[in-house]
Amino acid sequence: MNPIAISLTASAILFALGLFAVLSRRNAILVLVGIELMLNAANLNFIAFWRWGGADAALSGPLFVLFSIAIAAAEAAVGLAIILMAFRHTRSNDLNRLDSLHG
Amino acid sequence: MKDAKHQEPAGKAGKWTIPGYGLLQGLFVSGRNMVESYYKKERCPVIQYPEEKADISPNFRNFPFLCYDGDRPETGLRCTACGICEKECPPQCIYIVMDRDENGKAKKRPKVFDIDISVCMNCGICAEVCPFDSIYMDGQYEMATDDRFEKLVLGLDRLAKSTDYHMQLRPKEATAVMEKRKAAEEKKKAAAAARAAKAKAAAEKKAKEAKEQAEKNADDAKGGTE
Amino acid sequence: MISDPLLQQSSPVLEEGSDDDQLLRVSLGPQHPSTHGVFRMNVELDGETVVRLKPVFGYLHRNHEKIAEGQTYLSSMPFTDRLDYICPLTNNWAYAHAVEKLAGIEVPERAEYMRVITAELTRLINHTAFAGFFLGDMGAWGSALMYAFREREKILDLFEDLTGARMMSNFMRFGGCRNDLPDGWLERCRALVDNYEPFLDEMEMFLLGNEILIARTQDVGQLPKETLINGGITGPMLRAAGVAYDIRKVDPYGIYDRFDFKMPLGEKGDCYDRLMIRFLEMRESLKILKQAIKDIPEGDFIAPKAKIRGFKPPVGEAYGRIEGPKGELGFYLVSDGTPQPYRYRVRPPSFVNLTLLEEMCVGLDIADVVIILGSVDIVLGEVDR
Amino acid sequence: MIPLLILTPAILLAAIGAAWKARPVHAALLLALCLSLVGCLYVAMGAHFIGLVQFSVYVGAVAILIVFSLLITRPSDDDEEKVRRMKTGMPALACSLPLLVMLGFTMFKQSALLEAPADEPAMSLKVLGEILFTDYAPAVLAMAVLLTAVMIGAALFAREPSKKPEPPSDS
Amino acid sequence: MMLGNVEFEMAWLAPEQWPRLPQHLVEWLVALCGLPEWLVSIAGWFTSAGVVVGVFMGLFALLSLIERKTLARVQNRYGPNRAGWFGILQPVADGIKMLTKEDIVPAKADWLLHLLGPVLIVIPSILALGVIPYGQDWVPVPLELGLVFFFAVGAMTEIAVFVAGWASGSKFPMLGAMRAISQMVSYELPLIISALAVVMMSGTLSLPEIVESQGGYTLGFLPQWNLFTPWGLSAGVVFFIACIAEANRCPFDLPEGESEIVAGHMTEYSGFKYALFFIGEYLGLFAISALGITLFLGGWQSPLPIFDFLPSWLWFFAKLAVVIFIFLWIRATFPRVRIDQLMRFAWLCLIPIALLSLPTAAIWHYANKANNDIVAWIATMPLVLIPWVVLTVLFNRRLSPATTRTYHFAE
Repeated sequence: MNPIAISLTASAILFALGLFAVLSRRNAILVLVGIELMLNAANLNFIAFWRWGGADAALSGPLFVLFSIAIAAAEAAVGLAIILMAFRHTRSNDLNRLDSLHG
Repeated sequence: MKDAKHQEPAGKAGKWTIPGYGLLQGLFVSGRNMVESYYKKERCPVIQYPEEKADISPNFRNFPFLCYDGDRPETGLRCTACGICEKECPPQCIYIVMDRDENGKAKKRPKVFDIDISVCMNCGICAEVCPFDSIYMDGQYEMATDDRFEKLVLGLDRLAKSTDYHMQLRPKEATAVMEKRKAAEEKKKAAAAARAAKAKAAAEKKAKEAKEQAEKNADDAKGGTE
Repeated sequence: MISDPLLQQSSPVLEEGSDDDQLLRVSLGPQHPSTHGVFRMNVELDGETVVRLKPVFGYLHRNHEKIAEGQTYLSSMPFTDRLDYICPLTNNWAYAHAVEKLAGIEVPERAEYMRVITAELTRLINHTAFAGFFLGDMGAWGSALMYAFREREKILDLFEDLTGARMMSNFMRFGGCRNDLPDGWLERCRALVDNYEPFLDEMEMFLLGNEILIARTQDVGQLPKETLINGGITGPMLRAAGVAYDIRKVDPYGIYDRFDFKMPLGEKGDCYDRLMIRFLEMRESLKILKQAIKDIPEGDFIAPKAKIRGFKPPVGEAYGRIEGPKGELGFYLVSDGTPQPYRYRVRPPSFVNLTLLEEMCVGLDIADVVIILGSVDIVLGEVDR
Repeated sequence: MIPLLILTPAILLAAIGAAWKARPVHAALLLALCLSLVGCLYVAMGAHFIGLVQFSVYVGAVAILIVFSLLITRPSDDDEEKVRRMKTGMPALACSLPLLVMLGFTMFKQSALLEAPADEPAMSLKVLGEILFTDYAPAVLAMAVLLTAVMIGAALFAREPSKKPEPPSDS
Repeated sequence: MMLGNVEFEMAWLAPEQWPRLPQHLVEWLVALCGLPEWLVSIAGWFTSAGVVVGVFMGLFALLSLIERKTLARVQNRYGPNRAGWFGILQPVADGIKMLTKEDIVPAKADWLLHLLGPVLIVIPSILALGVIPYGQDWVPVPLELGLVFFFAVGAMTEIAVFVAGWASGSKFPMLGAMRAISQMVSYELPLIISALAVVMMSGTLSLPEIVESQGGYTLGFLPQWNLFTPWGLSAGVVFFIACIAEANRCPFDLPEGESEIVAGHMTEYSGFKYALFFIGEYLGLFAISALGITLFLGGWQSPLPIFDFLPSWLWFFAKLAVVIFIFLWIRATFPRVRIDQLMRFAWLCLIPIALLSLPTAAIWHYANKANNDIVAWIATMPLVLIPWVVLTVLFNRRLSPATTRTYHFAE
């Protein structure tokens, strides 16, 4: 097995784990954990393709990852802020309880 | 109460301050204290205890002791076991048993005189209330031991200290007490002499009366027989 | 949700309300670095903000009042030293003052001056140490405390020479003081008083302009005047809020009406004013001390008729109060003619001043609670008695 | 190759923990571990800068944020989470397993991927910076705007309604 | 297999090379034994790392004593002076005490994380110390991305503090951990932004190159350190304040604010784990001060050209001593700030000033390109002074300084 296959497999499993976490968790913050896992699976692919996918003078792989990381940070910040807002309303961060549009 | 109010600014500087000025002032004070602590005794007044010792004031009081006259505590103890100190002692750390002879008659001498100095709070009230100038406050302070019952409950053997010790410890107080006692002694002696004279006179009188009585009796007897 | 059974048990308030699950219940004390002894506060926090605060007293209860009712009047004197152990001489005076009122004893002139001198020195000790403790509560690493103690030691040296003990002085007697001033004591006292101003200048330079201290203390722990008066608050804490109430002025005892001194008053009554008022009061105390040292007459240090042994006041009751460094310190005595008081009650300023703690703290940070407690200036020996 | 073989199992184990652990704080900490290992993997692959950025952003900011919000919201008990997992776990598994199979299938169908690896490409920081601020300048600008907006927005969202009472007005 | 071959050189004995002497000697000895080349270099790496760790552990022991002595002197005391000559053995005594104390793990604690907390605090500090240029020829790991590495590794400390606080399963540690996280996250920003100004000016992330860019003297005696430029002054002050907060030192020692939350995240620790926190704290202090020296105080550059004959690493450690002394001095003087003030200070005061130092640096750069120092100073000084003017106004408006409150006196 060559390295790219290994990293792609790992990335696929990571993505599936992230999806599993997103679907199975009921705590909103832990859903965010799953989302981070999925994002990282994608990033891992970018780096792996850059590394073993042939010459890439434009460095588009790492740059994409850079932007992706920045967006992930923004997403986490906004997501957590929203979760905190919702938490203040419902006194819980259980997604099942966040089913009505008015607080 | 008049309500004459007037305003007075508390600080010395002008009205506006630059943020950080107060912090720099603080740093200046602490820095000066640090530097001066190296060469000014006043800025480093620490006394490194076991090697150096602070000057203890002669008035310093710690735990009580019992005074005795003469050389031997067995005989010279001033304490009469009256129990006033025992009663007045706020934490009740004094325990006295009067010495009694075979007939149960009080000997005016303590058989047991214990002070539990782990309870004693050094207030000095015992010394103040003692009418016999017997109990005084000691100035010794290095008394730490490892045995609470054997070594911190002082018995007569460790409490009794000579008048010389008292004189050395607090010369002023001891001299005053000495003079007072001497005066009292003399007064007592004089009183005793007076009493002796009086007793003598009384005895003489009694003897005289007895003699007279005897004479009278003899006369009566004489008359009776007649 | 409450995990600590003790917490649950000691403050029933904690159980009410269902949306309080998110509050963090913390027991500050009895073992905590900044509760000035063994004081305890059951605090409910929302984040770091105090929502409720319940003080728990009594960890240092020593049954002082009941013990005093089983003892002679004199025997209680050394126990008063241990009420507010920072300033024993004012405690002595308050008790002696009450007993003198009860028995109608006159105090000789010299003894009054001696009392004023020792009491004002005690005020210096208390306020200086307060500044140190206060900064300690604020997290300064003890420098202010050490400077305060450096000067306090000098006053304690004087006390040791005068009373025989540095802290547990047991000095006042009914009708005067226990002993006369030792030789040269007044000169030493004068030198100390003269050297105290530079120290105060240094302390003020060290503390009062400090921006961090200003930010920490200003607008923290202030209450309306009415609340303070209703709560029975006395002492520097009340004067910091601008209420002119000082027993030395409003109900002069001893010979305080002879001295020229002023009563500093604050504006807002926050922690900063409380600190500042104490600094200003120390300057006033120095003024009193200078006058007293100058004017002290020769004479008896105790009334010649005063009885040490077998003291029995007439039947009656009396409340003697003085302005202690922490506030109004009063002793209430009822005599039934026996050598023991029938009723003996202390009005401790620390305890009364502490009663408004929750009102001062709610809505502020946990860090503010600590400095507010410090600014009240309590001594647990007096709070719990 | 060796770092890859060591790191990928570790990453996957940490990820399994992050997805499975009942205790929320454990899950968050395992996420931090997983992400930092991914960062190590980037460094091992030669993308040093990306690895360090991953480390400081994910471990230093995202994981901390998650952990901090966990602390603030104080999540429900572990038992509750476990009970619910029985209800939601199976459907989740039913969704994610087919995805995994599909991904694997597509991946191994691309036989080109299974060829020998290319040489290690060079990544100089200077070049990266130059490309970032020339070719990708609009993207950088957009990112800057986004991040600023996010910072302000998150601060507004998360702002606590002011609870401190006004200092008593005392005349 | 290639055998190692290292010749002994007399140049190793020059004072400049002393810190690397052990590494050279080990390499030489290993090569003498006829071991392969890769083993020689591994031995060299380990020795080099060992020197750094050894030097800083020694400095840690020394600092723990000097800190107590300095604080004691500020407080008019002597400080520890019983163990050995002038208390020199006090760290040893402390170590023995710490090692022999019982290690208590609370019943509610998560034992694994409880153990990991202190360990995780020490590791990043040691790692961060590896990339600092201590001397002209003494850079343990000359990383191209040194600065990024430093901050990336530093990010681990936050997690470690959280782990320690959370795993204790108690309330004060939890409060301490929350304080620590919010403080460190807030102060990392000004720290990085002010470092960014330096990166901008020297155009590199490599720490040795940053130091070299500060070489040279204006007018032959004024060192061209970053601190002595307008942008460097404002960035340097911000960096210093943020440094204090990152290292959890007074007046920003809220996470362990002992008068409020007992000891913060360390409350439930005892014995050697507790000692590890101190090691981590002091090593972190060294690391962050070393970074500050590297960025703003010219690293190993000597302050005056006539002192160039002294070995460069000596200058570095002299500067370290001065910076650490200032830390101690501040600790002995200031009270602690409150958490909301701390956050407000970071977000409303430090970050704007740090951000302002970036345009200042840019202006300085272009003005200096025109080779006109005076114009550069005139152009940049307003930008440096504006924050202080604004601060003065705000401070005097918001709070009444000691000088403006009025107190009445009643007769």
